[in-house]
Amino acid sequence: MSTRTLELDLSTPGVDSEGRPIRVPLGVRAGASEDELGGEHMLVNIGPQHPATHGVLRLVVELDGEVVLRVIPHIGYLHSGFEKLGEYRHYNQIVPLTDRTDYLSPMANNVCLALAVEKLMGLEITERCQVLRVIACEMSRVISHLVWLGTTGIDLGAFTPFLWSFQERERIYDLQEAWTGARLTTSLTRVGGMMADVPEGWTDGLRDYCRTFPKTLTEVDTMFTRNAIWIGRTQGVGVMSAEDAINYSLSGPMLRASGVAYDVRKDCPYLGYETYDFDVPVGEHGDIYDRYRVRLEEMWQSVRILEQALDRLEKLKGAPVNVSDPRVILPPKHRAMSDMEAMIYHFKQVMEGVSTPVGEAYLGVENPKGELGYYFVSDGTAKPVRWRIRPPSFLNLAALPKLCEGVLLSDVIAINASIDIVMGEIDR
Amino acid sequence: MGLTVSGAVPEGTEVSSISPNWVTTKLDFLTNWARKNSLWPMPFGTACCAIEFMASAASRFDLSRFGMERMSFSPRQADVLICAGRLPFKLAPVIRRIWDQMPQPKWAISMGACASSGGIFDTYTMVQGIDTIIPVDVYVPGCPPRPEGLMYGITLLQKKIEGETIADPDLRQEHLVGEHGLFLPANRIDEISEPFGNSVHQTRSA
Amino acid sequence: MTASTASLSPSVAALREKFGAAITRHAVSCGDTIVHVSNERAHEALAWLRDEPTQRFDYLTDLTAVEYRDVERALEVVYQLRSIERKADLRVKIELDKTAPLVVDSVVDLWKGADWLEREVYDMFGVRFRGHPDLRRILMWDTYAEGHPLRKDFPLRGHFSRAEQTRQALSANPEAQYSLEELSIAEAYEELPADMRERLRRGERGDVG
Amino acid sequence: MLQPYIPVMLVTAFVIVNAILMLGLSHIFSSYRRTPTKIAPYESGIPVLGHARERFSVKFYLVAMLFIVFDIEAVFMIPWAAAYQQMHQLRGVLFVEMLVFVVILVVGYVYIWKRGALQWD
Repeated sequence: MSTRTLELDLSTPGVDSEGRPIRVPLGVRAGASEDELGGEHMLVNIGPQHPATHGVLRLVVELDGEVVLRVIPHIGYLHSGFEKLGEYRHYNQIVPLTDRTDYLSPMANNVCLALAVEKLMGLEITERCQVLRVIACEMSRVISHLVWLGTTGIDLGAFTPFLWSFQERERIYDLQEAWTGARLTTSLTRVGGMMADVPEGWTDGLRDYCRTFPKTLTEVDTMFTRNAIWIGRTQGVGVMSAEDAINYSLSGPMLRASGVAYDVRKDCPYLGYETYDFDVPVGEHGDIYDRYRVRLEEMWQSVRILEQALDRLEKLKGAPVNVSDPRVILPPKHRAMSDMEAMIYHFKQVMEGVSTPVGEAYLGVENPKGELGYYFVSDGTAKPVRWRIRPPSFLNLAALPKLCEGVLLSDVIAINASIDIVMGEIDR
Repeated sequence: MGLTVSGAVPEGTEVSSISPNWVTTKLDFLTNWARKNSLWPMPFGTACCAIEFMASAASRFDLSRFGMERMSFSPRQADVLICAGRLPFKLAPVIRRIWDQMPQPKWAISMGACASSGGIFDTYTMVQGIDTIIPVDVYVPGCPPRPEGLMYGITLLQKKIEGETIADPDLRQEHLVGEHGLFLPANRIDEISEPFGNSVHQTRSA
Repeated sequence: MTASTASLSPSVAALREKFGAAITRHAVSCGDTIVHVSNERAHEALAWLRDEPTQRFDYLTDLTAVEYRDVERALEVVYQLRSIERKADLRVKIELDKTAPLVVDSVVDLWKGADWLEREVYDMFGVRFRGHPDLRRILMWDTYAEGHPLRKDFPLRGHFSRAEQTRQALSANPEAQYSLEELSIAEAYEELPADMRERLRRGERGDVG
Repeated sequence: MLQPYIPVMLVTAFVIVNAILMLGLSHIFSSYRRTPTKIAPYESGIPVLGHARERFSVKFYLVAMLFIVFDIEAVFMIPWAAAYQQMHQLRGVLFVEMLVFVVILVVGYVYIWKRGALQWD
């Protein structure tokens, strides 16, 4: 953080007695003596409207010539009041809100919400629904890493991987559209089940994808991994040690690239992840190159998980997707029309939503950006008292000032790209 | 360009000083043809619509068929400001400043329900439609609009550009923020931002 | 949820034995252990939880605040802790009386990740953190004068009319876009208009308090 | 007498007319509306603080000067190479002239290298 030597009191930070802001001595790099020929420091805005900020992030960079002394991020430019809106919604109405927070992996957010509410209610979901949710999570991981790959490539000057990755994303968008009807705002899950089962022939489309997608991965691998420019720009840049990574509460590829082998799917498994065999890539230097290698390897592992999940889906051909409890999930239409009790449940659910017992539950899920956590506090009514989103990229971005001290200005762009931020989730 | 603040021009007034003759119409055709087919977008991408905007700029829905693949992130070379995504109040002065810094002729596309009307975010922090901040030419509905929807919006804008003429100075007016700090009169903004649909009785939190 | 002792985390017993009265009560909800700590000794308990070799809660998963719908119930600051080697979770809560000023000790010296989390809790709930290096609003702009949005008494669409909110947003001047630190770095103090300098001198920065 | 220069004059005339046409037409049909915000500097949509005329450290100026010196050296070589190819009988003299020129510059290059002017940070 900004190495500040002056202790500012709480009420009027930074203003001295006669009112001029206190001239804060600068955290100049250790050893660089303030020679008299040195230039004054310049304040540059890498502002909300900028191609390299992946959304509306604003970095105020304090420059000495070309060397960055301090980066002060300003966020909140996309604050949309999600958590306030959540308190005015039933649980199933919050599902459409979740895919607008992290719009790069919408299905993973829907799954996380459903799991958190089911943990709050102590509900057991069916086997087929678990496999479908694993498929949704892993597909989201692939498309989220593809966007990261494309935009980081553009930031560091390689345009073609952007087109390759978006070509592959379109193929997954077709699968998502066939399943949920929407390319991006999927609203896939409901408390206790899914909005719909996968249509006919959908699994063949996904199997075909799993077969041909690795070809693009190898192309990107040959393009980047031993590319002298890529290595020159990323190795040894933005290094984060393991202890700092834990202390800064980083999560996901940022944490694993620094050598901490912590993955929520392995450490506190959910959705039956312990029964799938996949391994977790862990870097050792914690620089941008390791984050790239970790994310690339994670895409290979996701394809492996998808294949295993598809085999299980074949075995669970006719199994039910939704929980059979009518108080939670809308009963099937023919029963609702014929049987009186189902109609009452149907009516009660639509009008008053699903009410949850008093209590609170926090559930962390391994999202592509890191550990996404939903913390629900409920007072027995159908609308949560508090809906807290634990945003992984918010905490990963908080480490940016530490990573960018003393680097060159162009490295700030590379480090910011390597953190893989999505502003909808950071600003909520 | 954009909506003139004073509303509809009263009937019977002299619209433009130069009557359209052979020279101006041919010149109009030439400039409009050039402007229409080389619209350089300023992608003001904030949220989910920005991802759909990137998808429409990528190789499958290729925006360069309309001559729009040159994304200009600086307002100085931009022709059309595409606000792709929701606009919080903290970003309102930024979009206003960028719109003012774009040279004439300039147009604005409001992509997505959140940019056009605040969408599902009827909250304390969301601008209920960017037309209360900047003049907008084409509204593209959808959440997010499919790339085909955005392209339909772009073709509508191109038709609008075809109908323009150089002789009419009123088209290229700069609609600045008034001295009382608002772009539209206050009652007009309240009328536009009025909650509608099920947003009206959503404030029951228990 | 029945307070099944089976899933009660062993840390509760260790905490009770170490801090005694400071641990007001503990509970189990949906399988997670919750410990309520008194405000005075909270920082000490959290430091102990992090540094104690048997506990080693070295990862701060989340820091947030919860305000309940019934007015007399206290506002809670919630720390979600995790020990990475022991794969154990613990939720520590501090209850703050809403009538008294909401001030809590900052834990930025224990976990660096808490820096932005605390700024967000201050921005959204108005809870001040003693000892935080740079307590400013993080999501709303600095001169946001409508208060703290996530409080239950804050209406969903904000206090002012939409036109007033638009006017306030459009008239945001440099002082709302830059922090005091950046103003001093750019030596731009002379360029700011007189009324803004006056407001800066009085330290009144849109802080409804 | 002016016969060999006609093509050159034609090209210059075309260039001048073209430039005037483009600038003139775009000036006539452009609708430039000067407003205070439009002429303000653009910094990603945020009002700019401070001024751009900061004092820079001297190493940027040094690199610029060195570049100019060695760039002009390359510029002088081009006409020399063209002349060298056509002059068949004087090749030895031309070669020695350019050799002296290059050696003088190499001495300068070695000097600044040893003085560490090329050391960047």
